[in-house]
Amino acid sequence: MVTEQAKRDAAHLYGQMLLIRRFEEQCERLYMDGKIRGFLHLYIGEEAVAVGALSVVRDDDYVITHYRDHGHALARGMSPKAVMAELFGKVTGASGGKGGSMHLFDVKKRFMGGHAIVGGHLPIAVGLALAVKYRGGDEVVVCFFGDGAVNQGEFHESLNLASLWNLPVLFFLENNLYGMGTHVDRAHAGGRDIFQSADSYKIPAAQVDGMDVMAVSEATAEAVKRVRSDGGPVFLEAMTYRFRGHSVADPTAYRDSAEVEVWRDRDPISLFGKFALEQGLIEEHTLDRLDTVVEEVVAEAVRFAEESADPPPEALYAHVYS
Amino acid sequence: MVTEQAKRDAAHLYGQMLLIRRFEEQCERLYMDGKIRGFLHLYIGEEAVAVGALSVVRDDDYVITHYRDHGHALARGMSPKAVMAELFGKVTGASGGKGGSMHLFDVKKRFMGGHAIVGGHLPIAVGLALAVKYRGGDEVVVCFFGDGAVNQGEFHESLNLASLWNLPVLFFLENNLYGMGTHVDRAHAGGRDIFQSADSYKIPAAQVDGMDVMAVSEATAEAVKRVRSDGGPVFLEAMTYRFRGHSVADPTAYRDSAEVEVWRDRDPISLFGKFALEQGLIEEHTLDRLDTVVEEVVAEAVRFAEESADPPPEALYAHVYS
Amino acid sequence: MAELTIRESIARGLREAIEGDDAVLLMGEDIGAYRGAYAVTRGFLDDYGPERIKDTPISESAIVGAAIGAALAGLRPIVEIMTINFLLLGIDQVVNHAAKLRYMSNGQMRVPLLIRTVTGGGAQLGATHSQSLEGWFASVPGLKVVAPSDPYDALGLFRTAVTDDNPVIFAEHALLYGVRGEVPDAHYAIPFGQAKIKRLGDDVSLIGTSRMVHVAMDAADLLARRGVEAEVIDLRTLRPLDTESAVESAKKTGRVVVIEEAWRTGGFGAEVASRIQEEAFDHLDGPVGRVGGADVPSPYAGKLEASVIPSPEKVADAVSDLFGM
Amino acid sequence: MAELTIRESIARGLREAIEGDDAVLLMGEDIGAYRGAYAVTRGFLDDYGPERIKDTPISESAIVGAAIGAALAGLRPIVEIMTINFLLLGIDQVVNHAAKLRYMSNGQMRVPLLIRTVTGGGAQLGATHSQSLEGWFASVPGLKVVAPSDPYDALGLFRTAVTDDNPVIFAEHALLYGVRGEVPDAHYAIPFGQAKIKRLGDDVSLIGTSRMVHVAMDAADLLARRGVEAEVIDLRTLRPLDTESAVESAKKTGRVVVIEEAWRTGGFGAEVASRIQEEAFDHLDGPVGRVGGADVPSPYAGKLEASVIPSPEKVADAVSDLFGM
Ligand SMILES: Cc1ncc(C[n+]2csc(CCOP(=O)(O)OP(=O)(O)O)c2C)c(N)n1
Ligand SMILES: Cc1ncc(C[n+]2csc(CCOP(=O)(O)OP(=O)(O)O)c2C)c(N)n1
Ligand SMILES: [Mg+2]
Ligand SMILES: [Mg+2]
Repeated sequence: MVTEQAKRDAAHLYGQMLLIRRFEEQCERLYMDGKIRGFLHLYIGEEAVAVGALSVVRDDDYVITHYRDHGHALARGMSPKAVMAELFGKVTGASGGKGGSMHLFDVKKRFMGGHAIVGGHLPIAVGLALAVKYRGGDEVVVCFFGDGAVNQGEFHESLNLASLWNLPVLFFLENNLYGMGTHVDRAHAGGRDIFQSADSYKIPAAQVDGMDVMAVSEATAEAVKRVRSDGGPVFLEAMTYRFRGHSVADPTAYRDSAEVEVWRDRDPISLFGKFALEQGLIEEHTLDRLDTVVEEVVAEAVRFAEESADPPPEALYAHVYS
Repeated sequence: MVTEQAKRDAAHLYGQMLLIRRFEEQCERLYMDGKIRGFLHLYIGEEAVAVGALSVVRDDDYVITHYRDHGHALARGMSPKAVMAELFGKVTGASGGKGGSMHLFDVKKRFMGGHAIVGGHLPIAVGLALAVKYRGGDEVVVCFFGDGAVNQGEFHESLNLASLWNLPVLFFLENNLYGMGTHVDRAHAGGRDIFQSADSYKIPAAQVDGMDVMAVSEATAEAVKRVRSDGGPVFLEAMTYRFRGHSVADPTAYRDSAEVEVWRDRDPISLFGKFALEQGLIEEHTLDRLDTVVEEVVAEAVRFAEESADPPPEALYAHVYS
Repeated sequence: MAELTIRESIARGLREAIEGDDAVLLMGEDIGAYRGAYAVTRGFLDDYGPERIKDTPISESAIVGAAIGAALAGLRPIVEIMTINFLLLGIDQVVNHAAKLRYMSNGQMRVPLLIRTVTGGGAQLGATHSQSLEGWFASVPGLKVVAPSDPYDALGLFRTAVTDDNPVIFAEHALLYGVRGEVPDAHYAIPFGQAKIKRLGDDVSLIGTSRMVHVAMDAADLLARRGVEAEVIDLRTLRPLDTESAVESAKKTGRVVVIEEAWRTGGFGAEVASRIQEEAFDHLDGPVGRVGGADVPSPYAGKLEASVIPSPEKVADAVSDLFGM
Repeated sequence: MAELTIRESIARGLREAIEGDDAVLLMGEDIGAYRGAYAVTRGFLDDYGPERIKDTPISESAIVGAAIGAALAGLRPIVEIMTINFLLLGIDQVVNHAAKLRYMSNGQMRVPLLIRTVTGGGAQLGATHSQSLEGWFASVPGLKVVAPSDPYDALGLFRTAVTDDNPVIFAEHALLYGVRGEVPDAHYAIPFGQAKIKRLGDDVSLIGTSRMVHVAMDAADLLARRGVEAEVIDLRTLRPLDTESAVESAKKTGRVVVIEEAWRTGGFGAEVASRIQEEAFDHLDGPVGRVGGADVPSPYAGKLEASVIPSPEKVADAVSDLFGM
């Protein structure tokens, strides 16, 4: 029996993934047009991870991530307008145009960034969790990072500290097999099943198919539940893949198209669409409607960004200090 | 049947341990007299580790260690005179008086320091091993460090890199249960059997009784053999204890005397003395002779240090650059 | 009024902060069971317990980073980094995270993080343990940097640091912990960015912070014997920097020597000197002089090390060399 | 004679080094399979193989540390740190190890380590990716710091860097890789510590390195239209620093503006300015001016970011403000 709730959930998951996909496809074009500048790292192919994971966390849980952050920002419910305006460097942007693609923030939504130093936000996540525990709260800190970050010293220091102090962090590894052009097998001595390393910190760990949004959402729900009840850290690794280059400037010469094809065949959006149709969780017309809605939302975001103003000159010296 | 070689070896091990012990007891007094300044970290209690380990490495193997380095320096065969003169800050010192207790070097003996930033020499050890491998040599790099260093990010980065590139390093952990006043249980989430963490880097690892010089020397011989034959890293953990404070300024309020007593009962020098006597590896008169010899060596070192000159003023700007 | 050492005055400030605000917690290596490498937090673990006084592993990056996270979530962490030399292991967190998050988030975030650390040489600890790196932090927008020279200032500035909503580096000189001075019982605080005139004089201005203020005072005594009246200015904070007071003194005396313990080349003293000549050029009788640490890694040997650090004699000599007085 | 970009000239230097000395190997993130974040090492992996061109994990501290170790054992590693911002994660290795080992070992050790890294802003990469931190390294005794502005210098200085037995930071500006210029086919090298006069002029001296030399040249054009003849000095290396050339020019023109991309406060420009006023005071018509980066974390938005970095207009304005010309 398919419940109405299950249908709503499915539509939500599908819609979110599609939003991220279309939003970023649009970003890609806008980058070519010179409307978006700097670095642009697309999440295309990995949508199931952020969407699945963030579908089961509470509004008062903290979310923090690395520089490949559009997916998490949108899945967290940040305004597509504010995100797009940020990418345009406009005053209406999520960070007033001062952060850019890698530095999205929405503190009201407890979306704590967008951090561009690989590994740098892991200790910060631990500190957020320290504050939660110190106050006796039951919020969870969900911290996303990539397989490349695993080899930074701060990964080690952060896992150790979180476990030692029993802090409520969900370390969420997005293992897309590459850090820029470096395959995980050429970067991590422990091999590609990185979740096994959590053991030496006495952190419970699991691995999940990152192309399967339902699997991600279930695994995350379980992990979050465990963090919330035990108070201590949990490690979750989602196996995923980015369909695009590291950034839009990357011609991806380091991987062959056969590998890309294998993963593209597991496109999380079409996989889930097919599954949901089969299971009666979603209907064709809902897919069509979501398509239209998403397209409109993206168009609206672009329009908003286009029409917004540049930050005024006096913004330069604002917020250096409180 | 006790061979002459075994007797010579036993006398060597005993003599070396005793030398370190007496040398440092003298240092302690000289520090109180103001002859030695700065920080002074004594190795007393841990002698079996450096002596056992370095008794089985080759002259062309590299040795590198942390700031608690007198034991390693002497066990490596560095001149007690040069070490003492260094502690006095004299021009005849191992580092011309410019390094001090924490920064002893004897590059001719491939003793690569004496490093005072906790964890900082681990990547350097990896680099020495990289050079060995690059050149196709079969030297081993023996890298000593403490349980406190294990929680530094560089520990993680170094083990990962050494394993990934299959480099000939012996990571030699001196687990004396404390980093300054912090017990390993309050610093390392994985618990005090730290060698188990090597597993997640795919580095073979073992643990040895660090108060038993024979056990250390055997375990090290095996480890070094493995490094030399496989070319890749091995991890060895010696369980040991420092009888003195972290530095001579430390009143050790953080540990109780019962704990200290338990370990003192396992004093590596008396343990080995007793064992060697029982086994006929050593005779009473040899112990007496070693006592006398060591005392004379230490006295000679002090005399040498006392009589040596301060570095001349022009030493200040020497060796900033080549 | 009580006579306190700098160590005691900072301990008092810490106790007030802990007792006055539940959001304050202390983190650092060996601040608890070991009672602090420089004994500042002696007794704290017993008095406030392990939730407030957190001994950490030796993980400078994670310590600073975790404190940033805690600050973002509304706590007011006070971190002790054993010495500023070790802060190099956490400097990415300070510079790329703490200093920038407020700005990059367009004011959504604040990072009320206080990092106490020990600076300076002179104790024969060798090159890796004797640096004065606070000037680097003072060049980073988003940070504030404090370097007090006496117990009164230490406590007054500490109180300001503790309530500041920005990341503050509080640099305590290893050799000054025992310096004694009068500290009022009544509450007071010293705002950042206000230099203090430690001695009035008309002939030459000696400007510094932290231990160099003591060197300047001793140099002033030496100079007085030659009939030269030096004015001594303690900048107290490097960022914000009280350029105005420095410039005012420069205009009055027409002669300035900036003193710093950091390496002379590229030290923050160059910033101070540059600003003074920029703003007081027409009032100067000669160039703004600098006496700084020798441009070498600090040697262990006592006499060598002594020759690295600015001394009253060197300062007095600089005054005669520069201004013929 | 060939026309090369800076990217090409550095690549040539690297190839020469690799081909000329077996002890040279390259290490860094994504220098191999990815062909270099800034494409300097494009083709290297194919040409020299993975033993010479080593892709590393993202572990800046271990990368620098391992290179130090390799250098101690007699190799001549060349490290690429993707940008100078990330070098903060390895700065302890640079400052507390590479820079000090020779000194602390009383000359027993040498660290022939070359660290290439990318500096500067202007590409809208935001606050964490746009810093110019080379000045910090230039303040550390034991290090050398190079910051070239054109292909000729880049190659000439690179050749010197590669044969230097000390740790060298070679700072390549992100926006200069495409700059073209003539590079002789015949071998040449440029010693460290020799500034180059890029333009002769009698009225004012503009002094900088790296991209700021281009800004200075453009400013000189603007000034020329006003009848002001600027001399432009490219310091080329920050350490050793060619104070003499700067001072000589200052003595000639009597007016100086130092230009730097780093934050103005505490930037290395203050050192340059201080030295000039110390040594040329009596020849100066006014204070040594400084135009530096705005004291803010670098914003992403294009126009805001443009207002952070010194521009020819700002330099020309500074000249008129300071010297009324
Ligand atoms: C400290 C640091 N080093 C290097 C970089 C450059 N860099 C940016 S992203 C990246 C790869 C990160 O890979 P991963 O963590 O797997 O994330 P992914 O891009 O795959 O999502 C690198 C090397 C950086 N931003 N920070
Ligand atoms: C990066 C860094 N942080 C802190 C210190 C101060 N410190 C010196 S020794 C030490 C404890 C090290 O403990 P461990 O590694 O177990 O060695 P042990 O003293 O027990 O031999 C600390 C915290 C330092 N020297 N370097
Ligand atoms: Mg990845
Ligand atoms: Mg220990």
